[in-house]
Amino acid sequence: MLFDRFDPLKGERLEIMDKDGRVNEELRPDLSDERIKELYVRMSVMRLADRTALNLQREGRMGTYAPVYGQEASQASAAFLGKDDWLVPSYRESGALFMRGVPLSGIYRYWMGDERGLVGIKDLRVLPVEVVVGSQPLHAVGVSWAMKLRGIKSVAAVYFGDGATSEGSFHEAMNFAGVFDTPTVFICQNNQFAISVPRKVQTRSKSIAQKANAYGFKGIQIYGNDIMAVYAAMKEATSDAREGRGPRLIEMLTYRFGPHTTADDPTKYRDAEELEKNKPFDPLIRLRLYLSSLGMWSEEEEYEIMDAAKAEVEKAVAIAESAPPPEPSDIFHNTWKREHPYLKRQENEMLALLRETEGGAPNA
Amino acid sequence: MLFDRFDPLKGERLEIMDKDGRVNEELRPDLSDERIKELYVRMSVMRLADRTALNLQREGRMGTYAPVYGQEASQASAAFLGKDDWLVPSYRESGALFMRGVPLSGIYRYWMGDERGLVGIKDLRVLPVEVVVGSQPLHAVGVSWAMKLRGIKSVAAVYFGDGATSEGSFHEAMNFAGVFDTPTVFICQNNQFAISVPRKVQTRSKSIAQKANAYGFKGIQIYGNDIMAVYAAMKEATSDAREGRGPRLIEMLTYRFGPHTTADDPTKYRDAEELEKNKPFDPLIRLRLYLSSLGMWSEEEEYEIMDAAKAEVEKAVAIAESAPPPEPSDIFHNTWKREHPYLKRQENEMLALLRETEGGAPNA
Amino acid sequence: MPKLNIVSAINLALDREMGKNDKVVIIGEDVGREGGVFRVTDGLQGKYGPERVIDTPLSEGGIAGTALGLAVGGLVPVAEIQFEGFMYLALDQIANQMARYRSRSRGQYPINLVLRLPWGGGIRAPEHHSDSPEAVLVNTPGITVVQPSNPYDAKGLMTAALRYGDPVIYCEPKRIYRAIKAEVPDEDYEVPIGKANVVREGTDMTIVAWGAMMREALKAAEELAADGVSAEVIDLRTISPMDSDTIVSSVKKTGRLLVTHEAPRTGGIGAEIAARVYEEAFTSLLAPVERVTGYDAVMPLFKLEDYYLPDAKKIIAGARKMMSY
Amino acid sequence: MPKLNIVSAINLALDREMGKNDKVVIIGEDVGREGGVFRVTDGLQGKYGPERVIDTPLSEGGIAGTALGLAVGGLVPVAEIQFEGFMYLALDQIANQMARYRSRSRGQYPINLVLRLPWGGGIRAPEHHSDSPEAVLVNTPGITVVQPSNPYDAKGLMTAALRYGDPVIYCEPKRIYRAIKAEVPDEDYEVPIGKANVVREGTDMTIVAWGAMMREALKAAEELAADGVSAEVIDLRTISPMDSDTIVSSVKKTGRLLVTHEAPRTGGIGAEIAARVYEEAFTSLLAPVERVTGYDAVMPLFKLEDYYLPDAKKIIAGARKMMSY
Ligand SMILES: Cc1ncc(C[n+]2csc(CCOP(=O)(O)OP(=O)(O)O)c2C)c(N)n1
Ligand SMILES: Cc1ncc(C[n+]2csc(CCOP(=O)(O)OP(=O)(O)O)c2C)c(N)n1
Ligand SMILES: [Mg+2]
Ligand SMILES: [Mg+2]
Repeated sequence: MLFDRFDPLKGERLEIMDKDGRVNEELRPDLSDERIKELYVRMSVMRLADRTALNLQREGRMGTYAPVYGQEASQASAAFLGKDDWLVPSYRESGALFMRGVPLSGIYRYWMGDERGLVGIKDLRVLPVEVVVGSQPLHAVGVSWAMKLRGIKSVAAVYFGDGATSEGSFHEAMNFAGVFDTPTVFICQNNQFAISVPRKVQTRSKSIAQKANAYGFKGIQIYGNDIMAVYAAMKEATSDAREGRGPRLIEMLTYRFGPHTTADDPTKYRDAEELEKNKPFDPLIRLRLYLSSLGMWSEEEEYEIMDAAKAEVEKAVAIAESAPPPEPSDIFHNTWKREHPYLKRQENEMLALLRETEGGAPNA
Repeated sequence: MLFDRFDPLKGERLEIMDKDGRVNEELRPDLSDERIKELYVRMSVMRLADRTALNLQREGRMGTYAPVYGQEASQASAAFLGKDDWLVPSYRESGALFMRGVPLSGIYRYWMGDERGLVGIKDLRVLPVEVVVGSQPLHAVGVSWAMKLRGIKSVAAVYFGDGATSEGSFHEAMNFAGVFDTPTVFICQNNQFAISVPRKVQTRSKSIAQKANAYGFKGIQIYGNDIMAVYAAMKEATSDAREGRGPRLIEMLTYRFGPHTTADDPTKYRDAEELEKNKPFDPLIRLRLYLSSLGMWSEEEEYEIMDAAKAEVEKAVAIAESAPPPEPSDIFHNTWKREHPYLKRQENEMLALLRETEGGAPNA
Repeated sequence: MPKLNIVSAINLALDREMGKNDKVVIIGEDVGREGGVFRVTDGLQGKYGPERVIDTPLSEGGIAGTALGLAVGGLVPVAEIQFEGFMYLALDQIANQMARYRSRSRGQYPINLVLRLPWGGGIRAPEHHSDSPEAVLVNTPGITVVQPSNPYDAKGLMTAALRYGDPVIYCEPKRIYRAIKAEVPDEDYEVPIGKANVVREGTDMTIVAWGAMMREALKAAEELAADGVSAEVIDLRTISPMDSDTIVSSVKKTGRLLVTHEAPRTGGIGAEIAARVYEEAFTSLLAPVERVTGYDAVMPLFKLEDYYLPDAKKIIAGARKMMSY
Repeated sequence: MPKLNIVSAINLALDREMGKNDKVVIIGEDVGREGGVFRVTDGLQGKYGPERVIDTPLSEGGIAGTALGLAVGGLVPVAEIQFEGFMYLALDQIANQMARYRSRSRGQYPINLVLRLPWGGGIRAPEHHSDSPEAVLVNTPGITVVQPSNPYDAKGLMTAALRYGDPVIYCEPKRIYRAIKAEVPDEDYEVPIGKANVVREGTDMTIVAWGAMMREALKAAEELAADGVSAEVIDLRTISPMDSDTIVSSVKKTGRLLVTHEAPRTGGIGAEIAARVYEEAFTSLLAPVERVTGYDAVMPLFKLEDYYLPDAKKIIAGARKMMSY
């Protein structure tokens, strides 16, 4: 009953494994050390994959990309969803998608400007990447409401940032979830920034977790860099929601180490010191310290982990980059189910021009 | 410090004068009995004016109208604003406008389908009637923010219903008010219904007042049919806001005795019993009982009050109905500040047609 | 065959489809116990229960956004926005979400839903209750927009919309909700989405209208006939993607085109129809296309509403202007 | 005279007006310390303080709605919506509120504000960052919409907008934010709102464009000239209410009209311009109006963006088609 015990209105928050890898035994969840090790390895791959995306963008091989650096433990929450649960991401969930099993190559391909990168997500019950801040919580409420109405035990977990909580659509989603008691888990990764705007300018409430109270359900604030807290909160929230005990809000306190996106220069608005002050809270460091205290991690092993990660990531890059580019005609075939004559004429117009000009994309 | 003493999170609410006209002396505000008498008289006129509007609509002399029957004490809150304060109404604030000094004839004229009914409201710092549910709280935040930025001590009081709290724009307004600490007083008249939808379907939170907590400022739930509670809460809220202690939310619990609007048939969704059960809580009855216990009210006096009210209301109807109808050309002169050639051509087109067809409105 | 008005025809379509397909659910403000402020969903909650006909909180964004989610979750939501003027509050969900979900997911998540919106002026209603904001939808690829002008089409278009496989905005001409009664078959039929309907044949000009303006167009055509002018009248029915081919064929025959709609002239659908007809029937046109529309001004409160709205008289004036060009 | 790009020109206009008029305040996401994601408000918070250049919570409705309130309260807000695709979230406040406030209050509450929106495609951005949703605004009486195509106009239109007295949507062609440098006078001047600009004279056809498409139009005109086709190029500048008279005069001279815009063809501004020109220059037209536009499909992610967007090549193809009609 973590949600009752840690009352955000009283300023309480859940932390189980601290930054030095020490565990509060009383709160320790049923997460085996093997599983933790495994999570550490996947989170390490996630970090490398993320850094690689940044580099690809810098080299002009990828478009704008929103890194997850620093938020790996929060993103790993996706690993704690059931097979039948739904994952509803924003643009900053490459790590969550990766943990859910979306191929890295597909994620890359999407950010390389090709919608087809995400083909296959339906089988994983993952919804498409949402770019409009705050619009996807309503989809999560809707899909989980459908599950409830259809008598299917399945939860929708929706990811969004601290900034998203200022949008009207966040409010509407929370309110519908409360009224219809939908099995929705709202996951706010509070990474302290919405681009340049700090958390305290987003809202004057002390926590984001306490906002759940305004909708008649429970919220909890946890340290989102602590994978044990993430696991424990996810477990309780998903089982509460799944069993009809209502929606839940989890505020995961974390910190965005990187830029907002590759298009952003955080030195413009963030002091170097602030960043440095947060670095010791890195979600991977504490895992390393914990595992190493158990003799389950060493510098040498780290090299092996990184080598394997590198191979995995490089392969994904290769797959993504060798995918054939979409046909220009694709523009015309994905908007409507049916063919429409006036659009068909536009397609023919474009194809005729391409033939005339020998196929090159006009501005390419 | 009523806002601290009555904590909506603990289910507390403020009532000072109960339905039998008995006053909790400990909480009695500095409202003289003469002032109360005066308020009683104005609220009686308000009620008659309201019923008259309904009748006018039934006779085809007015358009759709949203009555305030049952909400007279909440509406009278407008009387407790300062001269320099702003009043930001929804469509159900005919009573509040009346208390503010907007001529009844103008209010009627507006609901008779003529925008010019509201000419003059600017001098009273009243904003136009807002029909889109939930859109005006942002205007109130904006105008009070302007006051704050300009260093003017002035509060904006915004009126809306329980249903309005479900709109995203309500959330956005509350959130901006919290972040920028604007001198805004949010007044929710919780009349238990949004057309047919009962309060419990609007939101699952126990009170609306407690929602203020999600935005980092204070809210209070009061009995909105108790003019003393209305006065006390308004006094504290406006002085807090005016003095820079932040925005405030007042939830006024009341009950809509009438239909939603003249277009509505409440028997479709509301039991007669429920209505009957609420009738004893009438805001005027308790005032009558209170004043009569002081010897300040009698049946005979009531006749006098009603005669004067009738004269006042009839005069307003006469003024409204004798106002000349707007010129058809008015359509073209109120949208933009400047004249635009293409619109001018449309005006000429219409005028030519009117001349041809001898002036009758096409469908009139 | 029973004679029904538009309200009852839509109700019947919903009722029949709900009986056939238990995935169909209705959500919106006041749609349940109240049966909708216009009574379009009257009786359906009683028949199908509060789990299939669901009153929601007062939030257009919430209604549209959860409808999308419900569709992703395998249901077929029929969501009501109470008046067209409040569509803007749901427009992110309509234009940025529903319209793009097929494309964004490369077809993995088709969104099969219907968004119902009472539409248009002429009922002496308050501000925002009399608008015709279809232009924004027409410039939004991925959204299908229909509007019936009579009870038969109302049922058939709704039935088709419920099975369409793409999000359909179903605009309901509230001015004629109860004004027309017509025979409406109880059995299953669809009025095809994407097809305009030549309602009256003629040789001198083509009049295109939809929704409540159809009544005015037909009235005008009759008066014109008395004057010896033969007008062909086309009911657009599907506003987007529109069937301009039917219009173009007609104009090739008649040589003149008048389009009428309640929305402001500038940027209205009349412009699009005109542009397409010029593109494809340039040499057939004997006079410029005439647009008989709402004016480029804020729709006034109802004292002036009748002056603002186009009607048969204005159509006739426009028609005469074309004939004497 | 200093040579500035569009970003700096807008910044200069804001700076100068803020210096002159202490009622001008800037609000929006990241407009303060960050100076805007495109740096349009760079340095202004440092100069005028955090009470005049204000970072807001992430809420487009909140920004637009409080901007209206600030205007009622006597300030002149310049509010930024970070990308055009998020305008829908503010559309109730734009179309139902700002556009109608003058009419609703019969002139008692004019709304003097500027809403800035980076506009259009071509920057390889994520979804929703490349759209051109101007059509909805053009069908909304009461809203004034401008879009500069060069640094000089950028400053002059902004200065005019800040003093206009009605709400002005100021669309910023983000593709050419930094692509063009030109001389921009430091002194006070206004580019008149409501006036199109004949940028290049010609005799064979008229090309109408605005914003980033102006560059393509001019490129096309040059290539066409080499081919012996003389194109007159008009920069619309004010999209609503538009100056069709300038276009009509031009077409009366040239006999042909091509309109180009990034938004989808159907229901786009090209249709309106075509409809008006036919209304007023019917007999002058030698060929149907050609629309070179985005397609009626969801704007694809950037791998196909260049195929989707209109450009000089497509304009030339359209022009040739007209010439050989
Ligand atoms: C509705 C909307 N407004 C603005 C933007 C531009 N934008 C993209 S991300 C972002 C900040 C989001 O902050 P937050 O919700 O905290 O998520 P984070 O990026 O920190 O993960 C902004 C303003 C957008 N994508 N959508
Ligand atoms: C945005 C919007 N949606 C729907 C409506 C139609 N409508 C008018 S009043 C109303 C109910 C409002 O309920 P509440 O906020 O409780 O105020 P009340 O009418 O009870 O005073 C509805 C749904 C509207 N005017 N605006
Ligand atoms: Mg954030
Ligand atoms: Mg209510």
